[in-house]
Amino acid sequence: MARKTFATGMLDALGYALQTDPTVAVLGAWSFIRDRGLPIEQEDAFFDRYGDRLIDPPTSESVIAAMATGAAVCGMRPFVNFGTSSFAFEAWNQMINETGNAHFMSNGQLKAPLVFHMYCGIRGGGAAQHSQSPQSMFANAPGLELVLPSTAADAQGLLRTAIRSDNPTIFLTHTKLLQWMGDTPDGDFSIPFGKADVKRAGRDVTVVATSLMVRESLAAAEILAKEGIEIEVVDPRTIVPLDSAAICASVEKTGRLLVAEEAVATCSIASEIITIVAEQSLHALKAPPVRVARPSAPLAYAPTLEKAVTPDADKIVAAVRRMLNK
Amino acid sequence: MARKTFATGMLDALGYALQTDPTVAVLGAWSFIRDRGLPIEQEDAFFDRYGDRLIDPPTSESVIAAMATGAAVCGMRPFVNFGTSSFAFEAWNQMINETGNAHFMSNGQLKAPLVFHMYCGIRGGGAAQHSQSPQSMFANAPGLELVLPSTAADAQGLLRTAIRSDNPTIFLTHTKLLQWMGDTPDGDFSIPFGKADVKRAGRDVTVVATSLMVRESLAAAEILAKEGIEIEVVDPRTIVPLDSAAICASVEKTGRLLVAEEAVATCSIASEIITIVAEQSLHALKAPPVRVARPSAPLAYAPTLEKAVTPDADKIVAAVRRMLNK
Amino acid sequence: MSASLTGGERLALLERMLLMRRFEEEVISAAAAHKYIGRNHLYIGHEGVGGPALVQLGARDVTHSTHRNHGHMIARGVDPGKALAEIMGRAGGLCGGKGGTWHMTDPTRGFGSTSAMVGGSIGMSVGAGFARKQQGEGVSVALFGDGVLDEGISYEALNYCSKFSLPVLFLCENNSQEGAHITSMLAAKRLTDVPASLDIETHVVDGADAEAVHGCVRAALAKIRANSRPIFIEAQLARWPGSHQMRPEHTTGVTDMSLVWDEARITGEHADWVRHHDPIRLYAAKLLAAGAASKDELLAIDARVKNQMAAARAYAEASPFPDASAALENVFA
Amino acid sequence: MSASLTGGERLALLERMLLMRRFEEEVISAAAAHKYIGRNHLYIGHEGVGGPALVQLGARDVTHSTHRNHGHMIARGVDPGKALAEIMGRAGGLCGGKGGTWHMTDPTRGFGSTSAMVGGSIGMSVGAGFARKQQGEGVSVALFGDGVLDEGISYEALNYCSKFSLPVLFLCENNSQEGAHITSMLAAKRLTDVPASLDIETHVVDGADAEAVHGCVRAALAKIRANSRPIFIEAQLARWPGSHQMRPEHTTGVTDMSLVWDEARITGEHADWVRHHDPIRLYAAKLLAAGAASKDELLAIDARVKNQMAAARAYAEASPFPDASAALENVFA
Ligand SMILES: Cc1ncc(C[n+]2csc(CCOP(=O)(O)OP(=O)(O)O)c2C)c(N)n1
Ligand SMILES: Cc1ncc(C[n+]2csc(CCOP(=O)(O)OP(=O)(O)O)c2C)c(N)n1
Ligand SMILES: [Mg+2]
Ligand SMILES: [Mg+2]
Repeated sequence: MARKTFATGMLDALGYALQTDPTVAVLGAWSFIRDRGLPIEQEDAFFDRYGDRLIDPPTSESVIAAMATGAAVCGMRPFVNFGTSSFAFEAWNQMINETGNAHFMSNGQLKAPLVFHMYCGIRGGGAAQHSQSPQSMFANAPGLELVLPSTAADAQGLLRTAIRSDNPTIFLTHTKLLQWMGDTPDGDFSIPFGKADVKRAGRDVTVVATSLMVRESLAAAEILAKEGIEIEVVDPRTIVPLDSAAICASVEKTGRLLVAEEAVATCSIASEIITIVAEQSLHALKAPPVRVARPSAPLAYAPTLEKAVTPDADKIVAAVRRMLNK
Repeated sequence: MARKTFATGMLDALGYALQTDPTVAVLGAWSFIRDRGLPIEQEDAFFDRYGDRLIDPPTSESVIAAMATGAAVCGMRPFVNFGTSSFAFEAWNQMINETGNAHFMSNGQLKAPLVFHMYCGIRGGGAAQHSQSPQSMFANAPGLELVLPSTAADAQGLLRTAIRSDNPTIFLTHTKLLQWMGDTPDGDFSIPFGKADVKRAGRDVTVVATSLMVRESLAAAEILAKEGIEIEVVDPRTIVPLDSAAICASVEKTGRLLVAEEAVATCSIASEIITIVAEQSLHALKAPPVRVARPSAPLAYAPTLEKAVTPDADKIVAAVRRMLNK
Repeated sequence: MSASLTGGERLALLERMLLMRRFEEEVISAAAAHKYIGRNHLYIGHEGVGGPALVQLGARDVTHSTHRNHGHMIARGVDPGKALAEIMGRAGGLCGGKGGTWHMTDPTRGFGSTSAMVGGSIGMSVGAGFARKQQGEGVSVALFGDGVLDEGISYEALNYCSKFSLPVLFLCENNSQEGAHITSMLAAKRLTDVPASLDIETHVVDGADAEAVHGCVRAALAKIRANSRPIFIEAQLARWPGSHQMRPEHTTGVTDMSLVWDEARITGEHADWVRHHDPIRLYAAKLLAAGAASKDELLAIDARVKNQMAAARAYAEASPFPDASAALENVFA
Repeated sequence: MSASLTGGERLALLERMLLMRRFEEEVISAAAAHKYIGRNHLYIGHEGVGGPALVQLGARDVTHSTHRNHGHMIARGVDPGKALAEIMGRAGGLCGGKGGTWHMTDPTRGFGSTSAMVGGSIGMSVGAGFARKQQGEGVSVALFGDGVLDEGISYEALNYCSKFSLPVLFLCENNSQEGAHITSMLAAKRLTDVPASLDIETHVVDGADAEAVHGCVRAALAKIRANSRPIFIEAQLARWPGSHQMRPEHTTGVTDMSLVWDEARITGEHADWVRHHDPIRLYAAKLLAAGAASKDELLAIDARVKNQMAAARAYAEASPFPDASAALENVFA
């Protein structure tokens, strides 16, 4: 076991991939490695070691995504870091129409093994354009795996799987998670896609939480536990593929479902999870399911406005209490 | 009452707007007017009359969307026709990050009164890239009104409202609806946003259907009626704003909900509608809600493959029968 | 005449170009017989570009194409039966009927993903160039129309390749030279001004002159292989009068080899195109005039091509539509 | 010296530029005092571009700006108190605290939507040009950095304006000339080769020379108003050593007017920038040398500006944070 930050976990996975696989190359290296709170020696060592495959392209997201796709089809395994996730909107056509479709349209002849990494979420003062969380849009597009890690271990183990996957994978890091410490297994390890992780067991309410909301849900669980309420925190970890069986199993046990997601609620992963439970486990629901998510409004800059709409432990606690009429 | 096609309904609304408002200008006129099954005289007359405000821009979707936004903020009311909806992915950043945010970020100082029109849906042989339906992604983005008309009258009346709206409006036309005939009120008329329309009343199952699926649901209703099953076909018409009250009211009456949407099911409008009903009317649900929608896969070209995944009247009929255990 | 082609190579090139043409004629005929949905962008009139350019590529070279891709596939030696079957949406098609006309690909012939989005594939060519440079062998060829230069990604692609010195040949088939339907709206005085402004070597070549294209591409490929810098070639084409239709009709008639030696019989509305712009007739006439081919040789070539296409058509028609179960396969690897 | 500016105008221009500078100094000081989240891109060193360019605009003229927008706002006469309050996320800010540093706007001063996306606003400038052309009066000014030319939309925007002859001034503040942090990766030999390739008139001007910029922009605006063709101006700037930090520090020290006449006192790590590239010091020194301003006049101007900024800071600090209820207002009109 090693204790490290989420950022270090990701860097370790990327470093391992670069070390063991000469087809791995990084586009957008600087903003993945620098300014992420890593020790400067660690940053420098990384550039020294793999510098020839760490590329910083022009601010041309569209061709970056296209290029990664073309290179992947030709035998490379590009890891693209777009930086802030809204920058990826510039590359939307390439990701949705080209990357996600390439394998299917070719009847499986082509493969696009690449990772599109980006920073999502409400970061504090990011305002409307730098606080986007595009995960629900990505989940709506066929052909793209979608990973939302929440801990250092998950970040490292899932990134290993993402780089090794023969499919294009969207990998979303919430900026506020970068410095979160966690225990990770030693050495190289990986975590399979499509396996939810019960981050805390409980009997009263199933809280399905993604990304940063896992941390908030665990904080909520502590508070609620003092009131005798035990929530079960289920972290799907990957949205595509989604472990709906684990989610339904938990709801079948608790009879109550809350989905905690920081992103905009409308047509979201939260909507999808609630729908799947309604379709498959309606009989188990003792109370209406609940979303703790952002209302559909652009994010404002001022701290008071930002806080007003940011889902957090307090809002989860309040929603759980309401669900249990407490 | 006049009987006309959906395409003519839209053209009449656009013509009225051009005639009565000098700030209206069309970007992408050709593919909105030509090749849409209109009588050639009608097409020509349109160009003769409004030619100076009918613009055909370069194939540069990104700057087209940006330009429309800039022009709208400066007092114009652009109507942009992107053609096939997937072309709009090229303009994603502009639409999501700029157009949808402009009013909010400026604290209401700026307005972007424009319409982004595009053709969506499975058109027959369009394959993966020309059969996209981006409505769920748009619905996930704040600040954009979203219209999905299903009849000639709705197309005309809602387009009038869209052009007059002070907000940016996404207006999605399913290509297969273009030639669908319908009765429309005479003269200028408009239909407010956020008012669902019960296209057929029924007692057994609420079928919420969007766009082309309204037509398919009505066809399904005919078949089911012969079996003594009366479905209620609710057409939300606009997704943003959404008339969730009307949807819940119908479900409270029927106790059963099916959502028919041609688009990919994951994180979709169908998921959202089911979620809203689960949140607000769970007690009324006598059976699990059901989606008749596309599974998450790119669309294939071959007719057999296309048909296999295209939601239609038969699939709605089968799903309703299953819901009622018949 | 190009010194670089042997007599045999010249005949082989003509035969390949004729196969590209007869392939499209079969596409038209299949559409007319309602064998498939029938929406297509045909390559007729472009054979003098794709033919000579693509027959030169090697096994490690990669191409990316667009909606107007049929000819590119045939030029690179893809099986015409499988290509036709794909256009007809059959299980025996190149992509099992999943891709269709717009998304045909054949990685065994160096094809990457084919896009129907204007500007959809030019950026992927950059990635192919990047990969091949890393791997130490092969070049990437971006095939695209003039309309693609309307899209910002083309500019980004050119800039990237120039900045990072990637081995990419940008081959633009500019068919907005003559005719009513113009597919690009560039403010540049010359289309090549755009790549030139990004420090890319550019050439303009007559797209109706197969050997001129051959020579221009040969020199460019040699240079790219030697120094890994991108090169941009604009092949100028008079638009084929039938190329605007999405549901193809053969506006200029089925290609008649006898018009090669019997020019007087060229008549009708589109006589000008046949006389001055049909790259196949022009090339055959050139070979004939130079004594590089006889009438009989030309007719023999044509007979072979027709046989090949008859077999291809038979293969495609015999191929079943794919089973519904395939609709959800190959979403993920 | 520019013949076009009267003595009074020159002093007014200097005062405006100094206000732009002192505004940013206040931003730094507020950040240091943790008055707000403190992520900013400052306009220090660019005053010689935005100042003289924007003071010339009329009421019907429209500008679109980027993440480096503070100076543009002040140059166009936006209230500095409201601008500072916006940066500090206060209810009394230009956008009620909703936009913040990156999305400040003031339509009463001709500002359209301000984007923090590289390439986010240049396309909106095209639309403003389109609107003003339709409306018969006014021009559009696109303000952007060299990095924006990396994005394909810039190319599309230039092409569109050239093709449709829209009245747009593209004013590029190229701060990748000197210094460690380069913000663009263009393969073009000269940045202006790109617009030139799209048949747009281009000019290069020294961005540290306020009057040179004034003259260049004046001539361009006159021409654009007369014939509705776009013009592209590249203002070349040595990057201010502090401009890389997202959480600003005043690397070059608070502006000291005495360095205008007392050059010997310019010392320290960034003396080169202060001596050769600080547009305010350079302009003040020029006016002093030409006898257009005395030391006392310069000090009086500075005193006025400092007073103005003190009042602005007081206003901003006194302004409350917006009420939570505002978070869901103004989503739709
Ligand atoms: C992104 C996008 N926008 C618009 C279209 C519609 N479209 C199809 S073909 C075409 C013209 C393409 O011109 P060019 O690239 O020159 O090819 P050509 O058909 O002339 O060979 C257009 C605009 C598209 N397919 N993709
Ligand atoms: C679409 C997008 N990609 C990347 C970024 C990250 N980014 C912020 S500022 C910047 C550099 C911009 O350079 P330039 O336009 O020259 O402006 P400068 O900061 O030099 O004044 C980048 C890449 C962004 N904001 N938007
Ligand atoms: Mg063309
Ligand atoms: Mg710069």
